[in-house]
Amino acid sequence: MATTASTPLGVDNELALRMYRQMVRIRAFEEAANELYRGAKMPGLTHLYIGQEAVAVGACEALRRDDFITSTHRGHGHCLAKGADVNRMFAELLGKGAGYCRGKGGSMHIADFENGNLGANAIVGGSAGIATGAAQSAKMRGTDQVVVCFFGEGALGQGLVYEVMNMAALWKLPVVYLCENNQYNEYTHYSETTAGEVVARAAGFGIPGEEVDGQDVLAVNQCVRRAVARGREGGGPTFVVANTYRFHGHHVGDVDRAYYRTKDEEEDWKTNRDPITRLGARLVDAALASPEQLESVANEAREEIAAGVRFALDAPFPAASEVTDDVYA
Amino acid sequence: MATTASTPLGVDNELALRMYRQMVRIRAFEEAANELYRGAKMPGLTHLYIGQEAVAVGACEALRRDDFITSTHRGHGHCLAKGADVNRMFAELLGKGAGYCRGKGGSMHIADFENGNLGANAIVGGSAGIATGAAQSAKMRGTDQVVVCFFGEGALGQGLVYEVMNMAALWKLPVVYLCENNQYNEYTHYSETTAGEVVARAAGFGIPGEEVDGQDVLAVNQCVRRAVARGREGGGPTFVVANTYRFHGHHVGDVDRAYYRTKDEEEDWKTNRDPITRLGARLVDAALASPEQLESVANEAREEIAAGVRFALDAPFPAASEVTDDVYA
Amino acid sequence: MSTLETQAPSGTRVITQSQAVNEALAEELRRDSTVYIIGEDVAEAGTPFKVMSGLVEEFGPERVIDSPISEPGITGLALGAAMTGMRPVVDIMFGDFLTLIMDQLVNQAAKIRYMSGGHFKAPLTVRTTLGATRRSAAQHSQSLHAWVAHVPGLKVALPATPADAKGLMKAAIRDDNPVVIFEDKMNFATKGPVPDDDDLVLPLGVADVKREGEDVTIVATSSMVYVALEAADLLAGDGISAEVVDPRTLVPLDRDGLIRSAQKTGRVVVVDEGHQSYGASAELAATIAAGAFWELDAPVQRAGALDVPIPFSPVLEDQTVPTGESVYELAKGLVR
Amino acid sequence: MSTLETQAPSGTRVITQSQAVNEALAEELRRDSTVYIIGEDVAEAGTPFKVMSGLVEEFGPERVIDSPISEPGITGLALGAAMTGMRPVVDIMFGDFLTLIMDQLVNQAAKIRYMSGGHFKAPLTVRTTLGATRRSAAQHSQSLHAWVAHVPGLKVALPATPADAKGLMKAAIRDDNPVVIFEDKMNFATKGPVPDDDDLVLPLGVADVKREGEDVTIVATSSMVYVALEAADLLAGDGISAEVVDPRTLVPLDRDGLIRSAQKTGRVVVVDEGHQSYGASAELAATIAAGAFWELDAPVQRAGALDVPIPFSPVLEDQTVPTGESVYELAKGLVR
Ligand SMILES: Cc1ncc(C[n+]2csc(CCOP(=O)(O)OP(=O)(O)O)c2C)c(N)n1
Ligand SMILES: Cc1ncc(C[n+]2csc(CCOP(=O)(O)OP(=O)(O)O)c2C)c(N)n1
Ligand SMILES: [Mg+2]
Ligand SMILES: [Mg+2]
Repeated sequence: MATTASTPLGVDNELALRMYRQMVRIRAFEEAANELYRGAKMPGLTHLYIGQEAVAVGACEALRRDDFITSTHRGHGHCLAKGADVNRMFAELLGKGAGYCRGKGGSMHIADFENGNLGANAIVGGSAGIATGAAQSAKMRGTDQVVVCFFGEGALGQGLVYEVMNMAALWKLPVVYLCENNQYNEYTHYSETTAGEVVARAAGFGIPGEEVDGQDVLAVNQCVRRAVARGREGGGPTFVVANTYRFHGHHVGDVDRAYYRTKDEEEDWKTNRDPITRLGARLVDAALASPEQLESVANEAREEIAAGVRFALDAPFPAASEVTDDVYA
Repeated sequence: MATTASTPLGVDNELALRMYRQMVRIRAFEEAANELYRGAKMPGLTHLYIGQEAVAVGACEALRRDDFITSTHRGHGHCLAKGADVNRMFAELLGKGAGYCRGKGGSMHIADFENGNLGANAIVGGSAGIATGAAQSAKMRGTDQVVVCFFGEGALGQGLVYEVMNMAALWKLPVVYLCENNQYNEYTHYSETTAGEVVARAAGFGIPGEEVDGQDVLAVNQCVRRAVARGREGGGPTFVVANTYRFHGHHVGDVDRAYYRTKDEEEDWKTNRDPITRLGARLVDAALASPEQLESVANEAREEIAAGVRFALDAPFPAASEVTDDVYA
Repeated sequence: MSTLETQAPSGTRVITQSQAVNEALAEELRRDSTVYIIGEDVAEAGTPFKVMSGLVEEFGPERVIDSPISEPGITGLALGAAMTGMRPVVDIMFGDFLTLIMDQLVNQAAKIRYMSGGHFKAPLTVRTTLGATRRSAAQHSQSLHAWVAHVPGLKVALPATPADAKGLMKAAIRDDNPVVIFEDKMNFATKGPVPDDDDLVLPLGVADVKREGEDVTIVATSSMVYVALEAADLLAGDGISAEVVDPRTLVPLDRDGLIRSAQKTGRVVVVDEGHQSYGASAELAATIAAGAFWELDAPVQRAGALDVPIPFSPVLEDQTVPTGESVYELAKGLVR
Repeated sequence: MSTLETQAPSGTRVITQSQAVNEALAEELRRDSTVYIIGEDVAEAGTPFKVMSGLVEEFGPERVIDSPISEPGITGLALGAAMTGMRPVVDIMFGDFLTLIMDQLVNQAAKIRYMSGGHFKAPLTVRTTLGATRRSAAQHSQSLHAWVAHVPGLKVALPATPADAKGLMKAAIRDDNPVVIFEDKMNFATKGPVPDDDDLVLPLGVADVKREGEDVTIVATSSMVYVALEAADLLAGDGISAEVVDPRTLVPLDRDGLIRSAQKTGRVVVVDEGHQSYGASAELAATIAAGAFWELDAPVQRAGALDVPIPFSPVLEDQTVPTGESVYELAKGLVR
């Protein structure tokens, strides 16, 4: 997984292709999730990651399998990028027994123990403590695991984030605070809720901050790789701000968005800053892939996703009696 | 109260003398409080402000009577500096009906509505919201009141502080966050609990920070005056860090301190950085007061305090039936 | 007064609970310039549930304030404002986020009047939600009103109908104490008649008999009132006459009103959507069991949410909340 | 087993509650390298109450960690550590600061096992205090255990004696779930016999009869056990034999144990230092009133803290907490 400057894109070719495939899988997953909602096949609501794929993929491809992540209400992308299985994810979204959480968690609580995903979280900023504690645990247990804590820029409103940053800095914990600034806290532009410069938020705690183009998966990967290396070597936490955009609504039901953002703005991001199109173009330019090859990656993804949807639709619900299981260990 | 550069100390002579007197009154008050504790005449514990007098006095002398402050568990100095009556304060410390809170609050909850003291607070950082809300209220009500929010450097551990700083900055609220860095969070040096530079803590929220010698009442006054003017004129919040030291224990019962700080360190501060001695020397040097005059200020203060103690000792306890009063308005 | 008809009696309009709350807020914003709203996405979005639609348009962004995602912070700000002359309404989007504001609410707002010996007051309203079955899983489905009711200095209102929602909201805003008002988010679209009265202020502390009966009393809070009425219908089919009593506020609590009904019927089921153990149903049951001890013919039964975090999967979630059927069974078991 | 003697029976030592907790922590730190302590001033200071004196000297600052004043933060950190192989003990200096950690405790720690379908566990102990009468006023005197007990996924222990404090602390640390253990800060110096057993692990969920009796049952938690015993002595003077039952843990709750005693005596007083309304006493009373309905000869009485913020002034504060005398009066009123 080492970065090689001699490769045309500045990263290992295999890695670049893998990141492309991962982004495409996430996109297809989310489109299917939206369809499940619109077809009234998914209980509740869900928050789509479409548009932000480069962040999860760039970051998770900088991690080992035994490294940890914590995720958010917009967590499918993180989960897939960290290695989760499509079938078990869809099953969870539909509340089926075969889901990652046996149907008890749903979209907002997907966790994947085997791949180090400590869980999505429906409390904004709520996983910052868990991430930092996992980093402290790694240090105490003497492993060299690193943790990436994903959160939206809205979480910068939560005091908890600063409390744990302080401790991470004090104790040089191996954690990367990865703020995905997708410009909106629900239906409010972040500039109305966030004073000062986003990237400056960690400096007061002695934590270096770095801003990165969240639509450029290669840049995200490089940036997070540096932060992870720092953490692994005992250098302590890093704050990374990835500027990005959610192409869809805050959640699947948020379809009339004109009152808080313009169609033009949406179109601009979709047309000019789609992370998948961008990497695709670069792969083709660098002759690392042909358009046909990319299309076949997309087809494979669509098939995998379609199979996952079928699996989940066919899977049985948990038995009603399971409701009292798992309250206590 | 305007600052005049032509005066020998750079501030109005009257003001300088008044600040001297106020610091002396606080010192005498606290010494009496300590005696009350040691004589088993005061219920519970209390946290002495001795050593930090220049901060409260310098700051409150930059305020109007109708400006607000919020205070802390170490709050007697703030309360006196904002204009409170000694008798009612001692009465509160002893749980008497004549106290500011009719005996219900005690040392940690003294509040003084008439002089804009919104209350001491026994939750570290707990008053940061109240202070910021009072500032928002001043703005909404169209007054030009300003709020000074006093807190110890330990409160920088509380997430609430950052949440409200963000809002104060966003909405340009007239509040001064005044961090009294007396070096210790209880029995732990602040450097063990506080990453980065203290004064940098507000910059990430777009709030200017300024550090001041908390043992120099003139410097504190100048600094807070600038911050208050900024707030009053609609310029928004300021973060001020006053470096200071508590000469006594964390609370009156904390007498064996060797395990967390040296006698040498204490002696150094007491000998070389006593805010009262310092201002006294400058007043004498500038021929604004003679040593005899200063001594008579001290005597007056001691008399006032002694009378206050007598008042409080003689005052009756509240009737037991008052226990159910004041729960609801 | 039974307010559960959807036909409008004269002098009333049938509107949704959401509209009722909207009207209450608008009317209070109009009549008192110190009233304002602060919360996440309350302005242009009118809250994610659209309860506040139109308010920012009428009252402007200075009085309907979109905040950062800082529940502790906005609660603290509101308290400071309340102590200095304003009457804030804090919107906490989901009742589950009360976890974040407990310090500001409990250690600060609830106690400031008492700790200051009556010198300060905190006329502060916290508007939030309770209730499960929205398939929102464990962090968006809790009913945490029992915590708040346990804290002296706070008042707690749980409106079940549009009229109660309006009348209690207006009362909360005008009250000089911190009041936490819980709306069941499953009921925003529930309709009912609301008196044409822009001064519809309900007294806090008065229970409401939602249906009169003789054989068994069902004490029910918030949307559990509808569950209780459903159970009462089923019981009627068996010739059992059930009285449904809604305390409407947990603090102050109309203990006499509850005990009176229990003394009349001699049999009581308490239904509340909080978790059953150590929940509001325990206080209501204990109060009735002691207060109507000599008149009770059977033990007081309780039905609360199952003592499990609320699961996502519909088949599981549906097990957790009392239903008309389950309450019917409980009540029937008492009457025998 | 009555553990209230201060004479040491053979195989026991008489030590203070504070020493008992210290021993429990030291023993668990010694036997399991994944156990560690985090909190404010826990290391060199050994906590402001000196409960942890000597621990940092033996186990080092890596395992007895002084933290910033960040209650939510340290609880969150501990949870993350617990989920990944450690067994943290979080020290929350005063129970009043639970207000600050409710989100991490309730929305995160309590639910992670359930939400993850059993894939994660959170072996986390929160050690904190309850109790008034230290003249510490409203923000340092609360007994908030009822809140915690209301949350499925959390366990709650309330030791009354040194032996229970030791045995429950060790059980909490070894338990694979989040356990919140409340110590009454007025009892740190209280002495009692503790078995010479470095494997003194009490089962969670087993009530303890602190005194046997026939005529009336006093159910008492935490230091209210001493109040109950005092009342029992006074009652004995009147020829009334009182049984004192200590649930020891609120979750799990030994409902059968409580009901059994109530069935035997037919009269019950519940004493708990939380505020009376919507407090733990309500659950205990409601459980007993329903479970022993047919055997009860009188209504179940409750004695909790007065429903007011705890005042500073001694003359006022002394009104707020049940006393031996006040419980004696209540119990006597039942027996007539
Ligand atoms: C503590 C808390 N407050 C409010 C909410 C409701 N809520 C859910 S998502 C969201 C916006 C989050 O914005 P951001 O962190 O930027 O993430 P994004 O949705 O943009 O990915 C809000 C306010 C919540 N879940 N948790
Ligand atoms: C939220 C909270 N946590 C812990 C405490 C216990 N406590 C009281 S004072 C104090 C230290 C405060 O340090 P600092 O803010 O620097 O103020 P100082 O005592 O130095 O004036 C602590 C930890 C508290 N009162 N509130
Ligand atoms: Mg966002
Ligand atoms: Mg300090």
